[in-house]
Amino acid sequence: MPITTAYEAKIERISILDEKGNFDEKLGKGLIPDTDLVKLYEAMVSCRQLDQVAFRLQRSGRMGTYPQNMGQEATSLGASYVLRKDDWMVTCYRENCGLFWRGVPKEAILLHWMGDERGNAMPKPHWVTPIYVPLGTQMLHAAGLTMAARYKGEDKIACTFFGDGASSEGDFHEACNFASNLKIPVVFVCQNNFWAISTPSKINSAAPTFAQRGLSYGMPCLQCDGNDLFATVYTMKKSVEYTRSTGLPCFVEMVTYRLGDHTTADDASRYRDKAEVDAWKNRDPITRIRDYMTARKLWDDAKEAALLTKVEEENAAAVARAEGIDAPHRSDFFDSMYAETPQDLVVQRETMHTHSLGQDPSQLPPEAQERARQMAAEAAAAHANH
Amino acid sequence: MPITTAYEAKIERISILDEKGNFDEKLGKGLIPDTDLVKLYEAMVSCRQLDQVAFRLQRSGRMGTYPQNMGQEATSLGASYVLRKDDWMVTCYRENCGLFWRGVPKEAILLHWMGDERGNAMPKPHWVTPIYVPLGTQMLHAAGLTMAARYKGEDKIACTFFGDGASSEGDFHEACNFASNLKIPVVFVCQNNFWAISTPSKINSAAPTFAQRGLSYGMPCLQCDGNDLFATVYTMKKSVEYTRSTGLPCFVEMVTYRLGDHTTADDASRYRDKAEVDAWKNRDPITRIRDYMTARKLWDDAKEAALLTKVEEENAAAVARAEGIDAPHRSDFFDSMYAETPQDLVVQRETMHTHSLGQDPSQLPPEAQERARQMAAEAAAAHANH
Amino acid sequence: MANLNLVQAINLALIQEMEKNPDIVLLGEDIGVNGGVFRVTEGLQKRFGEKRVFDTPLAESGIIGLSIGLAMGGLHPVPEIQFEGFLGPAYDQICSHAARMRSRTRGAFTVPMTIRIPVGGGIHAPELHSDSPEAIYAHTPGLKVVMPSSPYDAKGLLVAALRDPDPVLYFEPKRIYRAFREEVPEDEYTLPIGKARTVCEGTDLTIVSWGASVIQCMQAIEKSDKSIELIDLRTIYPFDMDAVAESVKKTGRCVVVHEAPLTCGFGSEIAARIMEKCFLELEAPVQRVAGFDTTMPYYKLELDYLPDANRVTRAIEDCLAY
Amino acid sequence: MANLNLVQAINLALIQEMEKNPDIVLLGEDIGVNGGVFRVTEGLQKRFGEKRVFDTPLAESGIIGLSIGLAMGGLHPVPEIQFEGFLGPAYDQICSHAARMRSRTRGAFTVPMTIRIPVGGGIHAPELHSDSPEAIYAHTPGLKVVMPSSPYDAKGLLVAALRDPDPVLYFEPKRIYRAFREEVPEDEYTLPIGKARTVCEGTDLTIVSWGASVIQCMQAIEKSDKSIELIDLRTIYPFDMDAVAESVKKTGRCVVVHEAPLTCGFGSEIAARIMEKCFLELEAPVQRVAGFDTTMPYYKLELDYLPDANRVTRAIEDCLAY
Ligand SMILES: Cc1ncc(C[n+]2csc(CCOP(=O)(O)OP(=O)(O)O)c2C)c(N)n1
Ligand SMILES: Cc1ncc(C[n+]2csc(CCOP(=O)(O)OP(=O)(O)O)c2C)c(N)n1
Ligand SMILES: [Mg+2]
Ligand SMILES: [Mg+2]
Repeated sequence: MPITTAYEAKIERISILDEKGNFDEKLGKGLIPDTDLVKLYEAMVSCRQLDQVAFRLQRSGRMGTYPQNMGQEATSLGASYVLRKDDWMVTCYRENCGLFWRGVPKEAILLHWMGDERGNAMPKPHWVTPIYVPLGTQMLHAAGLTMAARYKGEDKIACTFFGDGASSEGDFHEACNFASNLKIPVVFVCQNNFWAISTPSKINSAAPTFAQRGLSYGMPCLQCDGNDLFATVYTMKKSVEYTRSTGLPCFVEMVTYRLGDHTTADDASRYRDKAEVDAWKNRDPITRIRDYMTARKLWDDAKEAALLTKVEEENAAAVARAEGIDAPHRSDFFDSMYAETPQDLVVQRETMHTHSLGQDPSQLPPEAQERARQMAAEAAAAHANH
Repeated sequence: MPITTAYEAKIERISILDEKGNFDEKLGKGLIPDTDLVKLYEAMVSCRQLDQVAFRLQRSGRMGTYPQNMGQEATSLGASYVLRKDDWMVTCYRENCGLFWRGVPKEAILLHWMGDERGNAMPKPHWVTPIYVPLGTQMLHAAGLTMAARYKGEDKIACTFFGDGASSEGDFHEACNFASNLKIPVVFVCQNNFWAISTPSKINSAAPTFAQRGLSYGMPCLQCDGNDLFATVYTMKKSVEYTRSTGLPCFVEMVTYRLGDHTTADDASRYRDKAEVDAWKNRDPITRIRDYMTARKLWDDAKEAALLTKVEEENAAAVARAEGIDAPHRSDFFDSMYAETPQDLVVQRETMHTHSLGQDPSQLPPEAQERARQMAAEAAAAHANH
Repeated sequence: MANLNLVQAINLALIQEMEKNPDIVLLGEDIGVNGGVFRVTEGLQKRFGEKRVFDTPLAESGIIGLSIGLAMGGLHPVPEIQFEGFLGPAYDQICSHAARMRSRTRGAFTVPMTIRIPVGGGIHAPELHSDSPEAIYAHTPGLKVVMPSSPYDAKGLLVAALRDPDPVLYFEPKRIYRAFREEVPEDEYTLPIGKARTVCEGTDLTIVSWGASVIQCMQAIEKSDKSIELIDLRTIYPFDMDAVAESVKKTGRCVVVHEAPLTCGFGSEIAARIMEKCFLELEAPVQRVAGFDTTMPYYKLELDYLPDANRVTRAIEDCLAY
Repeated sequence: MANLNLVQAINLALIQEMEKNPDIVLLGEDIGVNGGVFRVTEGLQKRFGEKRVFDTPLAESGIIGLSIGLAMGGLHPVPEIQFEGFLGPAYDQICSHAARMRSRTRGAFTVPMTIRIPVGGGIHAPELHSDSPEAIYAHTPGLKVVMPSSPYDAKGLLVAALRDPDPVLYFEPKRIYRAFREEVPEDEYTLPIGKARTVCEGTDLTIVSWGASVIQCMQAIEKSDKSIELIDLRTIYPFDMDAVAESVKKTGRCVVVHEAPLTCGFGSEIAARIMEKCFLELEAPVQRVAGFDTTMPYYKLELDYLPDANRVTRAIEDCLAY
């Protein structure tokens, strides 16, 4: 038999509650209890509202660049809902909804985008890593964190999120390959929102799916409608089950869409058609669940109004907490460089307002030392006013 | 339909002349004309003999570390035979047989391993790149070279070779992804010889094949018996045809085996079983063709003896040419840093034997300048004797 | 002659050189339809077509690796790395390949390529968007490293880079992308790579700087009543040590200013060379005003990290008081 | 007490610390059954099992990225990068992540990790197997960089690294892996990271060096009739400037010796600091004996590239003649 089959593969796509409101009973029935569904819905609404708040903060100069999550809430939320709270969730920067579900404080995320590292000092019990700006790098850390947990006898798994764009980075390949070959239980979730800033997803992959990125490593791969919370939950259940029971990684593509600009620094109208965006607005993960709940009498306008009031208050409080924190002291960035600050850094910190770096102050004549002290005092006063 | 098929794939494996001598007439008939077959055989034997010569050179201190090609001659040779002579062939370091077939002078390869950059100054008409020691990095250059050719209206394609180990590098992923998405006609050939130094190929991929690495990018993928010259030629014909006609990349795995140590610095008996090696010795690409030719009366012992004499002479002549070249002058490495050597480098070159780097010689007292000149003369004399 | 900011000057240089040289191609993340996240390549895809100006997959090693191949194949690629913080993934292709190709092949293959990279702090950007890695590349033989500090220089240096037969890292200080405009000739001109500019002359002290820091130095000089000479290196490698040495031999004192961390920053090389070349003329140790030896902080504290006119002034005083 | 070479001393340190600390795991290319291409990890997989000593796929960024995760997860990984030339692909994970994790999370996550890397030239190796990139990492805040020059130091410094709460690059000069043996105590000892060693005392001139170059310096000193003090830095960052300054204040003259290229090599930082700290005591400019600003040549010419005792001698003479 000179031509034989060396390998065959098939990837399935999961959809349960589609954009027209069709609900697949077979897969969807009992998948999410009604009480949970309401809470999940509320979480999505809250996350969406925070996007708007953040947008306004940025526009009024109270926050730096911010990436909105709008339209993608069901992806990370579905994963977060399915994962155990002590599984690692290792994300990028557009997974707020899933992080908040785990209990990550909103002000932590806000602080990050307000240019304050203290937003990254995530308390460990949430088993999340801080926001990663450099793309594609976090999946390897997810693999390492999980391997460390297994080494210590814990049965944790990890779920790591990354975009269609990020899946082009070499580190993506290395992470999947390490997890597969070293047998590390990680669920890799590619959040395909069709764009990487202005770059359409076909420039990041000409293949029919992103799900097939996992075939390279022999992983089981699934694709799902990422705007369908039921589908993301179903797909994550299957995937988490597989990974927890075998100790092996698997691969998921969630197909979704970024309804907003890439970040507040971006203007998406430069590169994509309104028609495309409008079409996707009709596939919004939030309205889809609201319609479903309304039809099933789980939800009504009064509840919606009450919810909006509540999330506005909650989010305003989170902003207040983020903005209420004392400014970091001006030499704060010296203090977490090493467990023990090297002597040279201590000198740099202590003389940062009085001398130039190479200067050994004791070499200066007394008048110069005095002038240096004066300048430092003036600078401190100026800083206090700025 | 909540569960639909998002993607399906199948990879075929090609084998024509198997290790038992079975020959598939359907695929193999007329594939390689007899006159070519004889020449190809001779090329493999010559390459194998050079391996032995190089090994001895290294052991006697006349050459540095050298990677033998033994057992893998049919992979690059099959590719080289099929490619047009003006297609790019962008290889790693274990593809001598294919390079020599294109006309790359043997002394160029020898010089490289003798620690002499002049071995890399490959004349462009061979459309090959120099040996690449850093793994995984050359595939991107292959893509760029091909894109440049297309930009200039040439219909070249490229074929790039890399090992099972190298396919784990991030750059491998980026090269395949760029070629696929930017539509660059490159045939990617993974030469799976089961080992990356001491690391078995399963640590570099737990998947059933390396061929499926290409599925990630939606490329057509083929696997073949890499020790079967007919199969490598057949597989390359299909692949080159596809790539040249569509302008798109495709992916090939050639399954072969490294019969020797990784390099002359390695001792493979530390990490692999003799039984495994012996089994593969029975699948040797050279004996397979010899047996086939003998059965078909294309070859006999007298021809074999004559060939051995001829290649010994030829290879000895190549060694003589490599060793006969003048030693590079001692400051040779300054001269190809930039098209125009910066002034500071000129000074470094001119004072390399007379002064310390930071020294502005004119600052020194005349006696010191004189002493520096003397020391330089002594050093030059010492060098001449070493 | 037009009144242009730095972004416009670069854009103009690209247009004019691309019109002259059909072998120049631009590639990178979001440089096409979007014109780059800083709009430096705005309008170029429309003007020159998708074959000459194209978006790539999101992978920096890929961008540089592909560009190396393009250059080896006879083109002059101009890859953009979106922010200097994302040079990291491309480090290997730049330093192990682009930088070495000519020398390892003794000239058989060369890599004429201009890598464009926004660099430095001061724009309230997210993490890894505010660094200054020029010393890393200055320490890598085979590369040239350029950093303009004004629109006029930006155009002249970029045109020179686009005609250079070797790989050039062209760092664009994002803090001054739009900070000011100046007259930039429409007509062709180049500024030689490797030559510094004396911004202003003086006799008491020399300041050596490059990129956006030059602006902070000018502010400090304005406030000072001393006679200070300011040298803008323009090129980090090969650097114009003759200009620096000549000035310091005259003034006897020197302050070097840059954003990158102090230790092993390019200021250390300048200081070491000044000692070597001007030992007998030096009246005080060279003072360095640089980023501290810490990670560049997130933006709440970036102004406390970056050298500013105050810190330059302190260094001037320290140096003169010595 | 045993008479060990550098390879054996490292091997011993690994064994002893792994026995004490179950959180230490070793990973890298070919470090398991094969014991590493230099046999540094010989026997360790057999001794500690495949869970603690394992081979990885061939991908350096992956090795470091995985190790970062392991460290964040509470282990102390010891990744090996097979040769310093292959640090390139791992540059981003080292400099953008390992180095920044503690500071960007204000201590919530830390990366206790010891990266072992054979370094430097002189063994007739192929291309990219003979470089000296220590300055690159010294310029990256958040890392520690160590380079022993003898078996005794190797053990003491490695044990310190394995107990350090921050990422340490531990460079192993391959030229002296087996060049000589010395007495290495079986008993536990550490050498503090950040402290230099005065190899020999002298009054005429100070030599500062590290790694394999220390040996060339000792040869030069032996041949010299001057009274020369030799300081082996041992740690490149944080470096022991106090020891250097104290010595140079005494001798008034200094030569720095390293294999890496001159420009922006770590020698430039040492020179700049000496000027800052010892300006009034200096009698001659600090001389640097370093690799030239070229790509490290293939091995036929490597001895012409690398600093040797002759070049050190010339620098001593130049410096004393000044
Ligand atoms: C390594 C790296 N390169 C470039 C960037 C700049 N950048 C930020 S977001 C982005 C696009 C990301 O696209 P994708 O991964 O699809 O995620 P999305 O923003 O769509 O959620 C780019 C190029 C970066 N942050 N990191
Ligand atoms: C980037 C890089 N990492 C590590 C090495 C060291 N090294 C040289 S060959 C080799 C194994 C290569 O295996 P494979 O790619 O399968 O090729 P083979 O030697 O089997 O032909 C390794 C790890 C290298 N040359 N380059
Ligand atoms: Mg995206
Ligand atoms: Mg192999």
